[in-house]
Amino acid sequence: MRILIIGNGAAGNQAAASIRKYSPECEILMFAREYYSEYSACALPDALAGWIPINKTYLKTLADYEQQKIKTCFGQEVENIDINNQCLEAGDKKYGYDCLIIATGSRPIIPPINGSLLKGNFVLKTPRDIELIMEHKPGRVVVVGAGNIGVETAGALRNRGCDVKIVEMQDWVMPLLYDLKSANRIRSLLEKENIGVFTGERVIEVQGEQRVERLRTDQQDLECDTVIWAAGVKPNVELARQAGLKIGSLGGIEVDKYMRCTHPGVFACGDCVQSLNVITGKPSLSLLWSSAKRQADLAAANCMGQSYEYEGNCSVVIEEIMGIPCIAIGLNLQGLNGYEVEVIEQESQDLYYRLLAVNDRIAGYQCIGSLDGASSIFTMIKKGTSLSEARRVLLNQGLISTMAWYIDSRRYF
Amino acid sequence: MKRIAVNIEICDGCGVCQLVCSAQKAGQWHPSFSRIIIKRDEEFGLNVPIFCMHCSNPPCETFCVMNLIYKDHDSDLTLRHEDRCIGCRACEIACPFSAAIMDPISEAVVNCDLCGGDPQCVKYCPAGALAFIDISEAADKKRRQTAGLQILEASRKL
Amino acid sequence: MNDYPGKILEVNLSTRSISSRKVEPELIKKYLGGIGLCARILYDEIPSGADPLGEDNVLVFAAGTLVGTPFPTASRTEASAKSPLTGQFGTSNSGAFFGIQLKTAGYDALVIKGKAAEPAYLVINDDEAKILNAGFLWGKECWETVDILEQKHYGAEIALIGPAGENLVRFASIENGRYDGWGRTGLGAVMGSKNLKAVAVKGSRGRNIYDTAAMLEAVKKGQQLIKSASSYMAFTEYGTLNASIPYGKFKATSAHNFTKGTLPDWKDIGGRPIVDKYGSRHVACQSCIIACGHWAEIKEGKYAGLRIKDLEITPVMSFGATVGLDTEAIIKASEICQRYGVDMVSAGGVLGFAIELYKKGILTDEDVGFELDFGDDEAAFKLLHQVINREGIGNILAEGTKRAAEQFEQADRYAIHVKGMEIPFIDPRGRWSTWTLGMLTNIRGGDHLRCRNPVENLRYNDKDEAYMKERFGFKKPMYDRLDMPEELKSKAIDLENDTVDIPEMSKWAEDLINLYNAVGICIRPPVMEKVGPTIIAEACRAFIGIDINAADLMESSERTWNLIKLFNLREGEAVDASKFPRRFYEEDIDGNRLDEAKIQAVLEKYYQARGWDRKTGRPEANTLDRLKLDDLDN
Amino acid sequence: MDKLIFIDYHKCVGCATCEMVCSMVHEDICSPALSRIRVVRYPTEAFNVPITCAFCESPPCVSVCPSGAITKNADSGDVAINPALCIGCRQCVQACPFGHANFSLDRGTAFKCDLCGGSPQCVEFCWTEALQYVPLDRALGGKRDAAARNILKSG
Repeated sequence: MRILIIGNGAAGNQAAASIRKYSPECEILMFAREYYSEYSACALPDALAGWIPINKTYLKTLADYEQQKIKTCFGQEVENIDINNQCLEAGDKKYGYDCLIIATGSRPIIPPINGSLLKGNFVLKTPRDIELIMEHKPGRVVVVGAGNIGVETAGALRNRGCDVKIVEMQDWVMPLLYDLKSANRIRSLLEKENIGVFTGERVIEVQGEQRVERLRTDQQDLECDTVIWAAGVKPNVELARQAGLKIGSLGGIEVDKYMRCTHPGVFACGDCVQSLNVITGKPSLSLLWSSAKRQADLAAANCMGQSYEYEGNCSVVIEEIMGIPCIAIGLNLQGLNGYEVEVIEQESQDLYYRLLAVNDRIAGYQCIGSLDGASSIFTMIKKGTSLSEARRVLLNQGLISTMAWYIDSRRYF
Repeated sequence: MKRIAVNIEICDGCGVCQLVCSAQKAGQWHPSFSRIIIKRDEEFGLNVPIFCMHCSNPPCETFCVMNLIYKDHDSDLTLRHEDRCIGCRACEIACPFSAAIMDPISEAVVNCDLCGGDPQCVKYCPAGALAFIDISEAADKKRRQTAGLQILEASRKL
Repeated sequence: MNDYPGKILEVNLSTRSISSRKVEPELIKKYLGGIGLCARILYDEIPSGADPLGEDNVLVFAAGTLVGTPFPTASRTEASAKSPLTGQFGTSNSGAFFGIQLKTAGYDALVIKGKAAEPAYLVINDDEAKILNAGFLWGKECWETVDILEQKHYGAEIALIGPAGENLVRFASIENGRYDGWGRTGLGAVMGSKNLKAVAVKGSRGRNIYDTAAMLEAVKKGQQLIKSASSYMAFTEYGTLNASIPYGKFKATSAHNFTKGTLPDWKDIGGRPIVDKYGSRHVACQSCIIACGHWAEIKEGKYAGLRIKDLEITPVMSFGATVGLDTEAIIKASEICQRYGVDMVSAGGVLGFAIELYKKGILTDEDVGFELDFGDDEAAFKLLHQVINREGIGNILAEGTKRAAEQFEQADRYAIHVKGMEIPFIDPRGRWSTWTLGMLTNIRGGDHLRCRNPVENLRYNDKDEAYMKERFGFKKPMYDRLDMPEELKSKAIDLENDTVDIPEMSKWAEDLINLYNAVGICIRPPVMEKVGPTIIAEACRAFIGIDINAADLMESSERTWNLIKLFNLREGEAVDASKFPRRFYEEDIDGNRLDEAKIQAVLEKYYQARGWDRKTGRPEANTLDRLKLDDLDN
Repeated sequence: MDKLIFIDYHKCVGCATCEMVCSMVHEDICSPALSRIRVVRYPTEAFNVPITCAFCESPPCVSVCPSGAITKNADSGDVAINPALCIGCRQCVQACPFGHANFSLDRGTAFKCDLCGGSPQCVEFCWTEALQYVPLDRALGGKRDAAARNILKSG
């Protein structure tokens, strides 16, 4: 059996490792545009901050691929997939396959505005980006986008001693993860760290002669020498589209619950697909490391003959700002738009949490100040536990004694 | 395959296991350094020691952004390359039992490794609530000593 | 995918070394498993002339081929060693759950060699095997030992010896858990001589099935066959006790050490009423669909509170007829035998022998120290305990009737044994049949379990056909259904005259039972009647995936039988050893005695059927050739 | 559930044919440890207790399962394990009050009775009628009959 994997990210590598669990022998070929071995995108902010050396962000060496018996075709762009004849073309060669796993990932969005190509514009996607940023010697930085990457990048550069500002188009920081109240807590934490936070401002252009000098928003001009774009990412679906595979409404490759594309023998996983949300059951883009790995596991299992269904994605994002842990799990009010949401919240000096429930089912959780009980809540959200079921267990001595993992969540119910 | 089993009826929550574990693993006598955690439910006066279940398909492995959690082929334990940990704590949240804990000294997240086959918490548990036994044996015992026995006793009364 | 055959675990107690080796598939094809494996291992590994109670003796436990499957009654494990009682091939077969644990731990056989320096016991847990100190168990009775070991080694099945085995009583048994055992030929003494108190086995794996659908089919077929047997209902209800009624009627029981034919109250003590009175539940061995075991409870009287799994014909007759005890005392006697680990048949035989000696004045009050009489339970138990502990006269009786008889003048004629092993409850003077000839030709001595006409009809005791033939007594459909090669069937059974040729049927029956003992199924009559080599071959093919047919199986079984015969000859079996005690030729029961010359004629024909030389007792060269037994070192 | 595996403990003789058949049907292997139905033997009581899934109304295994791998189908009443979701934490094994939920070390997933898709083979091969796959009212009816006969006998 011959399996081709396009992409060398979390999904591609996890798929390869997972296939090895089923079959130590089958042939695995991995194609990637870049010449890197696998790295951890999530560790990049830590490297940018200087907490860990850049080389620690690499998860594998080329020897590791060999040891796992994965043939690598790195630095080679796949030009075309011929799904009808089960083969792909790369570098003037054709490669036939029994199964194809597309894990092409995503790329950061840089809006087509004036000045976005000037020297001093950066993204944070690969270890190389860190080197480029550090070579540029940033002093005054504006981070565009206050998503989790934006916030982490801002914190990392602040740690390097830079003067950092964040510009966010929406009305509060991390708008896809937190609601206003919890976001405000995070905002004040950022501000305590001397990071300027400007929300509800749209970037109009980047100004400068040779290099970035200023960033103009619809409200003000921000003097800076560096702009880091963290305004979201976009699935890489061009190859799939060209091959005739269906692309979904959100711009990701459409897959069924077995991670199969719209053509037999072709699977896709990771940032490039759109998958169902575990809570709403609606299509969504889950651009998370854990989702990519889970999807890759299933794609691998299913291409090895299992029929394992994907349960759906569920977001969980943890940040530590000024030493304070912040966590958002599942959906926030914006994500639950259209549903009647029950909110359970509590606020104190050091702690704020809110639990969102829809139709009795726990759907979202945000907490600033502590991670206690978060894992129980995360488990319940993924599992689809209802508030009443959680209470039933917590109120029954016999049940709770064998289901100790509920105990940490007691305070929420 | 041997694992730690808890008899919840017996555990009185004294925390000796935590002290022993922290001393063994972190060189400090402090419950918060322990890889075994006692969850206390005050409502019912329950004390439930929790530790890594060494799941076969561990969610922490999926969540680890550094791919440093692995299943050891021989022992079937869930182990870590602790030196590579960046302390993001994703595994802590992924673990339903929150059995992964942040070691405050190395700043790496760690889990129980059964002390290489001789778990010290079991050795020093004063109440005898912890046992290190074969998992299939534990299941057999339970079948015999709870379910089956109840039926047997009911039938005796007939 | 198949992982059959499994491994042989070899434990040397002298060197404390434990090793395992894969069984060669060829060996399984040739000898199947169970007794076949035992025979080959014993033949190869016991040096000629070895002392049965010495370091050189080898004790083998081998689970049958089909053990570990749901094939009906596939539960049985053969245990073999050179017998301290007969000096020849000692072997015994037991069911319950030991075999399945051994099989699921990955072993087809367990071989125990050498002698431990101190009391030891063996623990096997899948791949892990350990020799542990048994000092704390030595001297303890079996039930207590089982309790302790079950606590220590949860879920394990335990083969163990009681004080009788420790004291090297020559008819000590190996107990299989609390209530079952490898009773005959004194294997318990072999274990005792090795200082091995117990073997605890626990397996957690299983055996892959070569063809699951075919296996399920074979299991279903096997179940239906057994259920359709004419004796099935009677057996699920009353177990082996069914035999007590006809044999009582034929005056063919061992009453008062074979002096009476039957006791006046045999109907009350020996019959099926005992089940109605004391039996409360049925208990089955692994995969059994008969469940002949009965759980007995005595609610009042001297032995009130006694609860035991038993009520089998062997102890009932052994103690009820030979010693003349009443029902409750029989149950008590079974308990003593189980707790202290002695063979019930031999124990009953030895007690009966001693009581008769006492009554004849050969044993005196001085020898014994108390009065003995048939039917006196307290005296009998006192004596039994003396035997177990080798105290006083018990020390002589613990050697078995044959050896004990040598110690007293004129005692020989009261010692009821064949080749040194005490005869069970059937008196051939009362009923001569394939079954009773089997006691003579048996490779382990005076025993009824290695030969029995698969279609024996207990309604008839036709003396006109005596010696060479017995009554068939069934209609043609039974004849047609009988799973036997046509040629042999017409040779062995004469439908016109309604007779069975005893020597021919003997050979077939011995081979058939030997096959059961090799594949690990039970010899209860409903199985014997219906489960022939054809269905067994079907099950073997589905389970193991080897190409084997009914004829191959029977040949393999015959090969084992011949190999055991060769073993016995090597260990000095006399040519004329196949003879009944003198009493059977010289004393009448109900006007019957045996005619030695006629029996010799039957034996002559049996030897012909076997392809053995009557003069030397040896299998003839062409027999060995045909059976491919030419690879033995000799 | 319209039908259930009804167990008459007094009829069970402990032959464990059901265990063997179950592991054979589901795993192509004869191993009591891999059987869904298990027989607990009390040899000193001559009492045998076959234990299989009770298909509880609110199953503890479903509550305890942290990955949502065990679900109860509200319509059919079936309680099933989805191996794709099972993380192999063995919480269900600990939570099941009957010790029914079982765990395969080889596969690393839990497993339980699936009624063989509607024709349970343990029942098929049980010769004592200790196991019966019957509608609830029939099982209870049989029990009532037996009780009535007892009263009749003693009366």
